[in-house]
Amino acid sequence: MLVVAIEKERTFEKVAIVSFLTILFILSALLMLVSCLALLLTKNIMHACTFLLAALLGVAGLYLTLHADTLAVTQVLVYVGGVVILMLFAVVLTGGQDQESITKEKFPHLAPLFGSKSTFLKAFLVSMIFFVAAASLLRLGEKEIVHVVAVNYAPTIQSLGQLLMTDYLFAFELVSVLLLGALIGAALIARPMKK
Amino acid sequence: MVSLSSFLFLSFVLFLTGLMLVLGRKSIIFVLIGLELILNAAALNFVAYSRFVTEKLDGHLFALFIIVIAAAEAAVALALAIRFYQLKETTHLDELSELKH
Amino acid sequence: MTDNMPQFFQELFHLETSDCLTFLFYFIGAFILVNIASVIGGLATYAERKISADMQLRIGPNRVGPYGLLQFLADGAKMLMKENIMPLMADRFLFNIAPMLCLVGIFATLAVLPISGNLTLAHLDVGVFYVVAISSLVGLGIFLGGYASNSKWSLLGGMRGASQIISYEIPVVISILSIVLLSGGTSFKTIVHHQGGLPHEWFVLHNPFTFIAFIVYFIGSLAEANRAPFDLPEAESELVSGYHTEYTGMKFAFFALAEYVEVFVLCGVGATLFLGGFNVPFGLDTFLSKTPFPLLAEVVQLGAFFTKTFALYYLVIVIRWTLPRLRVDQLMSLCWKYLTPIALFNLIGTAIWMVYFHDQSIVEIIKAAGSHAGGGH
Amino acid sequence: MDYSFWNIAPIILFPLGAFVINAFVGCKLYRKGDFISVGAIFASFLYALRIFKDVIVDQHSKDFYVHKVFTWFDLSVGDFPFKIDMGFYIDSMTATMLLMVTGVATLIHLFSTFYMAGDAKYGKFFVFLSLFTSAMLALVLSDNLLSIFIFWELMGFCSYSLIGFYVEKEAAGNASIKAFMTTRVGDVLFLLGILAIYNIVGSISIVDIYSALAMGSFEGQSVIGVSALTFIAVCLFGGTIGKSAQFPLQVWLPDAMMGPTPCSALIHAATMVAAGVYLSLRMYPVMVAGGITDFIALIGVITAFGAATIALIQTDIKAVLAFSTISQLGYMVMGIGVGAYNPSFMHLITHAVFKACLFLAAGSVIHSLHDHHTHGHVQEMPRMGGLRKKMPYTFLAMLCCTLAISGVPLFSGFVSKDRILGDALYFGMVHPHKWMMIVPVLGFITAGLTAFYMFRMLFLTFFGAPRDEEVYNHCHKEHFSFTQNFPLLLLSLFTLGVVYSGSLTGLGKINIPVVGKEWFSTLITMPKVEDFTQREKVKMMDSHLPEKFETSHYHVHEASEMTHEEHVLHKAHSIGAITSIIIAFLGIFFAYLMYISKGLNPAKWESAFSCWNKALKERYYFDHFYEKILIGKGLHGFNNALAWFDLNVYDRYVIDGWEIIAKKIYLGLSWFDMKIVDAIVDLSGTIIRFFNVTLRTMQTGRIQFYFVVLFLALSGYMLLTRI
Repeated sequence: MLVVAIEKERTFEKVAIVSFLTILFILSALLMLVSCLALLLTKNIMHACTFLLAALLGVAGLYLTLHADTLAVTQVLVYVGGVVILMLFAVVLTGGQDQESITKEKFPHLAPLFGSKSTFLKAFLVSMIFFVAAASLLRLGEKEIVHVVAVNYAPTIQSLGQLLMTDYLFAFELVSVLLLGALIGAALIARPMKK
Repeated sequence: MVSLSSFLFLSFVLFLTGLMLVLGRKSIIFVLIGLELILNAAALNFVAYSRFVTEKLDGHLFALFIIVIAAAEAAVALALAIRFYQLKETTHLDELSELKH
Repeated sequence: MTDNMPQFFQELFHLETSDCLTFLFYFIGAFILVNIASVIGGLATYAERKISADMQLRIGPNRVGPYGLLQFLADGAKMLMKENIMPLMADRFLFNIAPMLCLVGIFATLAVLPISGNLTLAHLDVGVFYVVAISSLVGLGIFLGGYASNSKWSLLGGMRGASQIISYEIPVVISILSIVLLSGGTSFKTIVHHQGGLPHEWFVLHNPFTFIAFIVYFIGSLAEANRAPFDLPEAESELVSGYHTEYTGMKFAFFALAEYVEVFVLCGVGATLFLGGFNVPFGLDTFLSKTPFPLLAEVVQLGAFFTKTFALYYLVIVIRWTLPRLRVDQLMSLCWKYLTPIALFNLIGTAIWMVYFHDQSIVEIIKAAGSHAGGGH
Repeated sequence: MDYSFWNIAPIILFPLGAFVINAFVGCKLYRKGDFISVGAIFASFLYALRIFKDVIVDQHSKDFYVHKVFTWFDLSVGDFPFKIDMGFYIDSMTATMLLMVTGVATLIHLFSTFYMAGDAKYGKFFVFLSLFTSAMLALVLSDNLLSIFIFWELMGFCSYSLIGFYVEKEAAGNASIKAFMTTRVGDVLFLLGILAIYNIVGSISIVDIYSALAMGSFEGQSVIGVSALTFIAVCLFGGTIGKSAQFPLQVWLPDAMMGPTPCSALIHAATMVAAGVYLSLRMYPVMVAGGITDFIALIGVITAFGAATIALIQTDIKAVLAFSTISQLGYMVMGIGVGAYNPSFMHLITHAVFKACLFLAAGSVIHSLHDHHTHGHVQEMPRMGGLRKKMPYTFLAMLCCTLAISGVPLFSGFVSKDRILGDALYFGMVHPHKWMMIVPVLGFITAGLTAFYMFRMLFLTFFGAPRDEEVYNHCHKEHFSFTQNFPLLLLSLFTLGVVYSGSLTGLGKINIPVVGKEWFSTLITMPKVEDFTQREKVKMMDSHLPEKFETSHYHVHEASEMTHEEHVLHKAHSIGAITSIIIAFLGIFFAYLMYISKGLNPAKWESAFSCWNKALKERYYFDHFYEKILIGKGLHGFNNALAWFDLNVYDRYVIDGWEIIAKKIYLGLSWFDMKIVDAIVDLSGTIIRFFNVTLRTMQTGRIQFYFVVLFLALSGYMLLTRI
């Protein structure tokens, strides 16, 4: 895991920062892509969860390149600390990981799309081509010839906190209520059945 | 150079894998993993645009909310999965067809 | 003005900062810190065995090296030579990754540990937040370790360990939050600056709520490190050392090392948050930094930090050999029924205290009242 | 005196209050509440006296008038004015009328306490009497035609109910209906007149009508082809004909005698019938502008002469008086016709007084004569005779009044009748049509006839030997009783001419200083229309507004040299006076001859003019004509025609025809419903079944399939919107 030093007041020369970031970008992107691919190919759920973990850490890295340090840390805290472990617990509680293979397909000819590994690869490649075509068709590229400006790395936690407390206060309160609901709901649903 | 379109590409990949998982896999946990990926793809987009286009922190905030809500959603979904397993002894999605006509 | 270790070195060697050079300095800085931490981890094992022996009126390791100091190296060597056995049906990929995750989770937090004013590797603005986040990886590692070794005991151990770590993370985070509330920022630098050198200026004695926060933090961190009263995952009697039963050799060493370094890190964070971190009493460090040898200030700060951390470490070790182990349900009820509510009220308490007493500590209030009473001006 | 609401209104409100009290609690009161009615009318008499003193004696200006108004209802919407004001209008004529009506009514109330003493429905009588008096006073006081019409109708009702007082007598019932119906014909015309006026003038207040006349807003207007003014004048005069029993509609008055005598005295002699003449007097300028004065004169003289002739052969004492009333009313109308405005009004007042006295006297005579067999009162003159000794006071009153009515000098009758005849003569001489001389000629002949039949009645009842011994003996000697004789004597006191003319002979020859100059003739003159243009109405309630009354000086050109007309007028009057005196005495002498000295034998005369006599008995076959022809043939026929039309034409074609049409419509509708609507309903059924089958298969029940569909839809949408 690369440790990147993000200075609070001082800004490195543009060159240094940019190169750091590119390195970080490449590494995290690579991590994410590989884990996505692994996810698509793996059959074992536990592996899938770990790959998910890796993918999410990759995304956290990407957030860092986008100067969203708070977001990266939250991502790690929430996903790694919470969701993935939850998934693992869920996997263990729902009888391990040997369910995958059997497909009760009524339409055999559709099976490839929904079943075997090879179709996935084909599908993945097709989608890549599709994306390139769509992007060029929709001229996604030109629209934002955005110059990469060396934005000073202002720490975001301070302003995020202020934003949360002023403009997005309502959303903040709403989310708290939502979390409470989810908390209680999940606990209630997952109670063991009284046989 | 690292530009917006590269980030868009990455989020698209994430989205696509998520979609593949959701549509292709038969186990509930896989579908949920796919779902997490899709949500992350959206959040990544937000932050990318906030960094390259608007230079304001609203994108970050939105991504923050997506992360929080995704966590809540994951919790409830997994609880449902467990209940589904308790009822049907399997996590295979095809079992979930009570709503058939 | 240097701020962290790489810049410190640059100024030391008066080098021009180029891209890969800074990268190099960071690498060197990281390498040094990791080694120091592992040495401390090792010494910790030695210390623990010595202290426990002392408490049980026995001598403890004194064969290897002077007074047994090199015992940990001997252990390490032993670990290296041990054969890496993997259970038959174990999940190879996860089996290998689990110890890695634990180790990474712990050593990643070192980057932010505020050893001294300039020698901290990185003064992250979201420092505290970062520590909590990364340390949650350990829970994941333990669970995967438990699951991957494909045996009932390790699975149970792993699940218990993971659930214990997750649930105790909450009271710890909330108590940290009250400190963050007081200091107004999540970076260690601001927290330390808000505290003074002398004990009464530390946050622990700032107000009753922070004192309770310290206690909750301490208990939580014990549970988080699977230490002493909460060492259920590797409880010898029931689970045959829990999740790392199947691990041998270097993987087991990773787990053990991770555990001891985690305790060190948690004590360090605790010291920084509550006991004033690298603050030196009577402003000695500022005085020294003005003298021709600025390095002395760093040494003094280092000294302050390490003494406080080792004090806490000593306390942890003592507790291990005094308190009996908790049952799982007691463990869980302690967390959810006692620690979390206390931590929550504590948070609200500090907030009210801040509003009502305008962030003054008790001592300041008494002083202000005193001066006020005496014809205050 | 300030003319505030509470100084004028009590005149009407006292009798009205009495009516209300008697109507509801009368029967429980002491003496059935008669004292309330009498007291009420006496109180309003005092008020009237106060007004009379102020208007006539103090103001003494010809043009003084009080006009207080309040808005009764105001429904004017936008520019369409529909506002009716009610109020009081008091000038010298009203003051005198008020005094006369209240005076006569008080005495009649007093007399009726005596006359109706034993009657079963004693209280009820006073109820209607009070109502009637309040209605009459209100009519006199009212300032616009509508309120006059309202109280006109109210009086009609009271006369109907009083005529039909003895309900048990079937003849009385018929008479009351007859009276009500005939007056109603007149009222319809009167209402038409009012509506025409309102349509043109926009208001029906007398002042407004006069000012409209002055401004000439009537010219050019025409109603149903006829010029507006003549139409209105004819209609208003129609009202008078109906009410004052003039020529075509006089049939109801003789039959009205069925009612109790005091009621006849009050209603059918003094007040109600006078109301018609009072209306014409008020509306005199309209009549003149309408140019129907000749027509009025003719109607008046024909009525007078006709009634007088019928009165000759009447045997019932009240019948004689009834016909004499019709004839005197005819005189008044003739007076209006010939332009004798002031004399006709004076004749109205004087006639009211002595006719009321005559009726009361007749009443006391009838009251004292009992018929054992029928237990009723005797009214037939042949059964009377020689009552002079038995009833000296009644005889005295009867004598004065008979002298007054027959136009003997020194009496009020002569003063007023002579002036009318003088003006009639002048009218005859001056009038372009020579044949109009018939009016004064008939007038003088009627004067003679009047004298003859009045004295015939006098001699038959009081002189000669008593023809019916039994009745005569039973009639007990009359001793002076306050309720019976005092009213009679007081009224007979007022029949003296001096009261009205201020000169002994009534011709202004010998002036009596104490009474002052000719107060009557100077005060009541024809209203000069021009004066009314600028007089505004004064709101009733806000008494702080000073009444506006100009006292324009009536410039009397004193002794300037007489113009030619005045010379002729003076000559006519002197001739008129002499001839009327001669004729009056001639009439008396004939009556004396025929009934006292028996020089002439009435039977012989009857046989001589047998056909004429028969006609007189049948009252010129008017009743016969009305019953048989007008109603029998005309109305019934019309009625039958209408019935036939309704049955055959209307029912057959309109009602039944509609039924056929309805059936046709129904058939068409049912066909439409069958063929088209049902088809549509079935169609929708099939469509739904089609969709059901195709869409059902979509629900495979597999979540991923739904995801795929969802995703494809979304991406498709995104692509479509972007391109």
